[in-house]
Amino acid sequence: MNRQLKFFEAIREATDQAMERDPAVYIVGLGVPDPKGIFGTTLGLQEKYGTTRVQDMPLSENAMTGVALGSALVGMRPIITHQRVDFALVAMEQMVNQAAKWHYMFGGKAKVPMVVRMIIGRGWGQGPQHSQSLQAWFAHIPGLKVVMPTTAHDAKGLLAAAIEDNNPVVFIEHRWLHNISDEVPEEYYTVPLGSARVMREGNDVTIVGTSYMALEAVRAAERLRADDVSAEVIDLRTIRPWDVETVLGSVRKTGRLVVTDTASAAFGVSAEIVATVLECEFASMKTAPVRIALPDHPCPTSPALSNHYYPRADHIVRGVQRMMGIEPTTDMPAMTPHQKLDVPDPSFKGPF
Amino acid sequence: MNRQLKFFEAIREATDQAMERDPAVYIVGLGVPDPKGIFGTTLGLQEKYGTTRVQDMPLSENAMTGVALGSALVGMRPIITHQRVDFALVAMEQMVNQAAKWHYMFGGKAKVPMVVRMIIGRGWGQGPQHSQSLQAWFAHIPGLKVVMPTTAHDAKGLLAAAIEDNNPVVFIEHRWLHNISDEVPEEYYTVPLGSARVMREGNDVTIVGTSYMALEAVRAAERLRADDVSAEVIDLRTIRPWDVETVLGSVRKTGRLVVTDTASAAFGVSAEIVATVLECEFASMKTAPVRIALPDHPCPTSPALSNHYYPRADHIVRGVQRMMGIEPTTDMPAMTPHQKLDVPDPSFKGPF
Amino acid sequence: MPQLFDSQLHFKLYKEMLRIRIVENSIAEHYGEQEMRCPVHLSIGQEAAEAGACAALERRDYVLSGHRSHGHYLAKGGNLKAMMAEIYGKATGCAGGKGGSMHLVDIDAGFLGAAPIVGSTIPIAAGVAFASQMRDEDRVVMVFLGDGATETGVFYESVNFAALKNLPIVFLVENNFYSVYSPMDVRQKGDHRIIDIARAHGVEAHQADGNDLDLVYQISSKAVNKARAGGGPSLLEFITYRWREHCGHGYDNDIGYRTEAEFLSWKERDPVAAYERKLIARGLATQHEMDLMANELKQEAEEAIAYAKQGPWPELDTLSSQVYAN
Amino acid sequence: MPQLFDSQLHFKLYKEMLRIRIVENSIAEHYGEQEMRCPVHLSIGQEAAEAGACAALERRDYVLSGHRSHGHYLAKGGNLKAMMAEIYGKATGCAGGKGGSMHLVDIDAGFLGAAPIVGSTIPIAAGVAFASQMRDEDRVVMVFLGDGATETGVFYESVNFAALKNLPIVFLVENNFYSVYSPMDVRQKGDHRIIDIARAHGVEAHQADGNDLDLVYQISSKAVNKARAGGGPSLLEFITYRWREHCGHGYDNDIGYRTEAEFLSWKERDPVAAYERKLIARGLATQHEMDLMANELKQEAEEAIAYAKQGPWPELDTLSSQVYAN
Ligand SMILES: Cc1ncc(C[n+]2csc(CCOP(=O)(O)OP(=O)(O)O)c2C)c(N)n1
Ligand SMILES: Cc1ncc(C[n+]2csc(CCOP(=O)(O)OP(=O)(O)O)c2C)c(N)n1
Ligand SMILES: [Mg+2]
Ligand SMILES: [Mg+2]
Repeated sequence: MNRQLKFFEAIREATDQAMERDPAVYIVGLGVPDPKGIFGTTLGLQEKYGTTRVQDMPLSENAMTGVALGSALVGMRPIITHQRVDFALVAMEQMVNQAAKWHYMFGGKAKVPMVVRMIIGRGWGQGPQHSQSLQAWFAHIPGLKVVMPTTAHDAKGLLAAAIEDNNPVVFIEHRWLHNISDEVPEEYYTVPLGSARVMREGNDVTIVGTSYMALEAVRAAERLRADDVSAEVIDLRTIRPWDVETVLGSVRKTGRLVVTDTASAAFGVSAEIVATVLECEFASMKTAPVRIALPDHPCPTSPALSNHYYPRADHIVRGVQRMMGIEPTTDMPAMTPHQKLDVPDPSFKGPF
Repeated sequence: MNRQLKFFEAIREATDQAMERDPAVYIVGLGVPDPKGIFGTTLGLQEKYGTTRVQDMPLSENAMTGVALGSALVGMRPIITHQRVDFALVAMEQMVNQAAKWHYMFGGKAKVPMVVRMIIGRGWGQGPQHSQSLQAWFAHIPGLKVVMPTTAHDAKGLLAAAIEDNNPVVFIEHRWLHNISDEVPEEYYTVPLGSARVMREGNDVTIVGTSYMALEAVRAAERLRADDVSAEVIDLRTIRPWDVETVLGSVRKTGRLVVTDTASAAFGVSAEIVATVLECEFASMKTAPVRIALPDHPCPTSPALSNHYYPRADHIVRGVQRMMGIEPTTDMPAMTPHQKLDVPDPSFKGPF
Repeated sequence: MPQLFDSQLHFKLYKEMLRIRIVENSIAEHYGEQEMRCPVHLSIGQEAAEAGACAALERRDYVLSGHRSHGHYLAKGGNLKAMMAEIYGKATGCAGGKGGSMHLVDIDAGFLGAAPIVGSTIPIAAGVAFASQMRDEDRVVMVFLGDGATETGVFYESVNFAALKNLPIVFLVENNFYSVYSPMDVRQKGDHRIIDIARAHGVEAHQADGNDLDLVYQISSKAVNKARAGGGPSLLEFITYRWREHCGHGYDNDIGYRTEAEFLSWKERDPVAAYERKLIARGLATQHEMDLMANELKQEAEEAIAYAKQGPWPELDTLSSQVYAN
Repeated sequence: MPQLFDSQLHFKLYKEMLRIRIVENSIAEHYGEQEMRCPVHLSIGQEAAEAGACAALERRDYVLSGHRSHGHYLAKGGNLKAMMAEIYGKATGCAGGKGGSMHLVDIDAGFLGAAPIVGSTIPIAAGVAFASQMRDEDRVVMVFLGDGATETGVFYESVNFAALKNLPIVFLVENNFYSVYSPMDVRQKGDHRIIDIARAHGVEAHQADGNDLDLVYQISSKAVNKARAGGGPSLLEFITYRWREHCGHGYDNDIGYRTEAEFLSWKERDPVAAYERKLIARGLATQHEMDLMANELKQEAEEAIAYAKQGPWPELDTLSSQVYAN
């Protein structure tokens, strides 16, 4: 069929189809039914499903997370949305002490099928409080699942799977992916949680990426062909549980590992991937592993600074070159604020 | 002088001396002036410093964290206490979006000298919501510092240093350390944040431990002598910033790394230590690294289960033996609930 | 709702209240054996509020609670043996030993769960009520909380949401004057009344003597009936007193946060003794009948403890199971 | 507090209000150039509440704010050039470019900081007031928040704490009916009034027309004086209206969350025009004087923009500095 859909449309379609299939599914969040519809992902749903199944809410993220949880206990399947990961920080108690633990701590008597959508802001001066990437926090908590789709296809299938799942699933969307298109089947389908996607096969180095950084990894792999390096790119897709087997299998083949993540390297998801691979495949490794992720400080607002805050394909290329003892073929492009690196592509205009 | 002091007394002494030296220091927290005095750590302070500098508070941890922050902005030096890490989950927004970022995001114009004391519960059925160990969360956040003392000596010196520090410092106390004694000088002193302590020197393997697990590591090192293994034990003491140089130096010598932490291994502090060491010292490593930390599920309440939840010296010994290809000399003691492994020593009685 | 001046009802209310007293006393007696290896928060002294409020509910209604939940669990019809076994950490416990005293659950009885992070189950209860409303079910939710819990932000957020949506929920506050050892005056302004705050949100609210079993039952019944009829949420604040230490089985009037005299004045207002006097005065029960019942209940409690003690420990393979639901 | 019916005061108030209008208009005019590369939340339409409230403060007093803070920063005496440079992301900005529009600060002027996580600066402000009280200083703290922020748990927790401690703080609510595009009726029950909730906590509270500059000033002055005299906290709710889109520089009455008619009815209640009519009617200023002032202010705003544009970018080494204070 070759139907192209944008990532945000794929999210909407998955929600729509899930709501159609199961009357227990409902969606609640600040601005869900508003004219912007969470970056377009919820547009039209209230018209179709009414004001009970598609709801706005008070500015009370912690209580509303509890409300979603409570409704899930008795059979509803809530989706709760946060326009920034940062806003969800007020809801950590409900997410971590409660949602993650009710199944275990009641000996299996309770279950909490809920999806918590969170968006990672980036660019256009989102700054220190609108751009955090806290997947490592959620991944550290047994009882939660954590999903970070990269492609529109996976966004649809993973969201459908998250909604079908009988556990609390944190579904993290990177703002710079919302307008990226790819082929998305019209019919309902799921992509199983916990399986990675090999985006590109290769033999010399394994690059594991999360979310938007998986795209930068693909770009890096293309550039590395000039150095005769064949890079395998793995989009992790699910952070918890993550697809250990696919990653280990790749590393057994390549003997080299680069991990690139949208969050800080320090105590982040990339550390866990590196640690697990080195514990399990030390003998296969030809070189030290490399992490390409955010530096260890908050995100500044000025484009002159934030443009240098985010790693890009170049950094990945450099990492691989260093690891393989290759003299850099390309100079890292000097960056100036005039390059407008704080927007993903010309279709994206500030302020949001 | 050889004065012996318990860890909880050392905490109290550091607080007392800091309050005496600096009128800007005050302490607030649920139960701070009550008859139990936060496991004895605040006993007598209100009598000495009055009801303004030693305060109880409403059951409002999020706002009170903001209150501490606000007072710090204008020159106070608050200490806020939480009797469990788990309770502090309601305060993540203030800790992470605010306290950690005000210095950076205002271009250095603001500073937030505050200490947030949190206690990790363990044993006597603390269960899923009273025993979490979330140092990895705080360590992932630039702008915070994270301290986990193991000895009474360090508890005093690190708390004094944390209070002197001009940044938000998360100070995590393990409940099973409160009654452990060692030599503690009477006079005021600080132990610099960011420096590890080599608790035992050795040549064959480096065991890095945090908090209570550093003690288990010392026990393991003693047992390993029977296998002719000389283990170096490093008590990390500060988790952020951590003492990379001391750890790398040790690994350069031993070529082997075990990391043991009080939290889940998955996406935890132990992953960061392993990842950094492998990135920096891949060539020095003789074997794959090993993590000995909590399994990837919540803490159960029944002693029959929780006794098997927590790793102990045996697990560390086993890890080293496996790593070095040594046949186990000792059998892992079979555990039954009757062993009362849910209490640290006979002086410790439930329920708290 | 059964008729109030029906002698059977009186006896039923009395029995529910007495049962909590007797079970809690049994726990207190055995706790020193150090076989119940988890924190327990006894509600001796507060039984009238717990029994009276739950008696207003139907079995299909739901209850959620916090750290001090034994009484709510029992009053809602939770299985006693499963509760004891849970406190003893046994496989036969209501949560398979994973929860302990602070995490009781009995889905069949409509006791959806208790959790000890103060304030946390309040929005969860609102969510259950929200689901009930969305599905047009005929169920009411009651959530128990203490005076301390009314200081948590999530409590206010939940009250606002319940008012906004007109949810079928009753916020049931047992005000026992203390949050652990912290008295009111370090936590709330002198003239602060939680019912005023609820009313300001447009939530009907009443404050009453929580040691008066009939009164608690009457007020709770009205609130429950109103909620069931689509009349929306209520907040009920019952004034009462915890006799034993905050956590554990002993007394702690000697440690300094409250006086022995205060405790004794509340002991004189013992809800159980008061109701016994009332039943006798009104000729609704004889001392003999009440003694018989007490004996029966004591036996039931001791049987539950014996059941708990002899129950098997959870299998080791349950340690890492039930992390995720299928 | 200067005398209210002093013509200089009227003119000062007017100037502060007009200054906000003109600066915000200048930002709106230039925003389309896409050189201010950060979200901006303009407060055009709400200037009377902002100027009138801040005029009640002394310079040594403190203000904190949220995402929509330009007006508060200016009214408290924050440096205009440093604000513009901050919005342009320049090294000369008040936060060295690290903060942007949502993180203004001017310590010297007593504008301690703004942060856009809704509700978050409320307890921080309470903490500043707490410090002021602990040190027996003669300072008052004013924290600005919106109607949406009154739904956050931390707001209630802060009000409770302020009441408990009798803190020298004024909670200043600008109620503009919307939280982004969400109207009141999806967030709060119909008869819900935030002043009732504050009063239930024992906090004096008043609701008034936020577009009436003199009234705002009068009410705010009383609250500030009361706080300074040790009389404790107040909550003031000023009803007003945001003209422009929630975030950004355009108008958004067409997208469907509010009507053009509603907007126009509020535009008729323009606080600036109303005050100009009043000044003229009372003979306190002439049109000519006001025009002169507007021109001056416009020039000042454009100079600030020019200053911001030509300022240097932050040095790259500041990217990773200032993470920790020494
Ligand atoms: C968020 C949180 N903070 C602190 C605690 C510790 N704690 C346990 S019970 C309790 C007191 C609660 O008081 P109240 O709500 O009045 O209930 P009561 O114990 O009087 O029944 C506290 C502070 C907790 N469990 N959760
Ligand atoms: C905790 C949190 N949730 C959501 C948001 C997104 N957000 C930014 S401004 C805003 C609306 C705030 O409304 P109000 O307090 O009335 O202020 P106004 O914008 O009307 O001035 C929201 C929801 C946020 N910044 N923080
Ligand atoms: Mg209480
Ligand atoms: Mg508003």
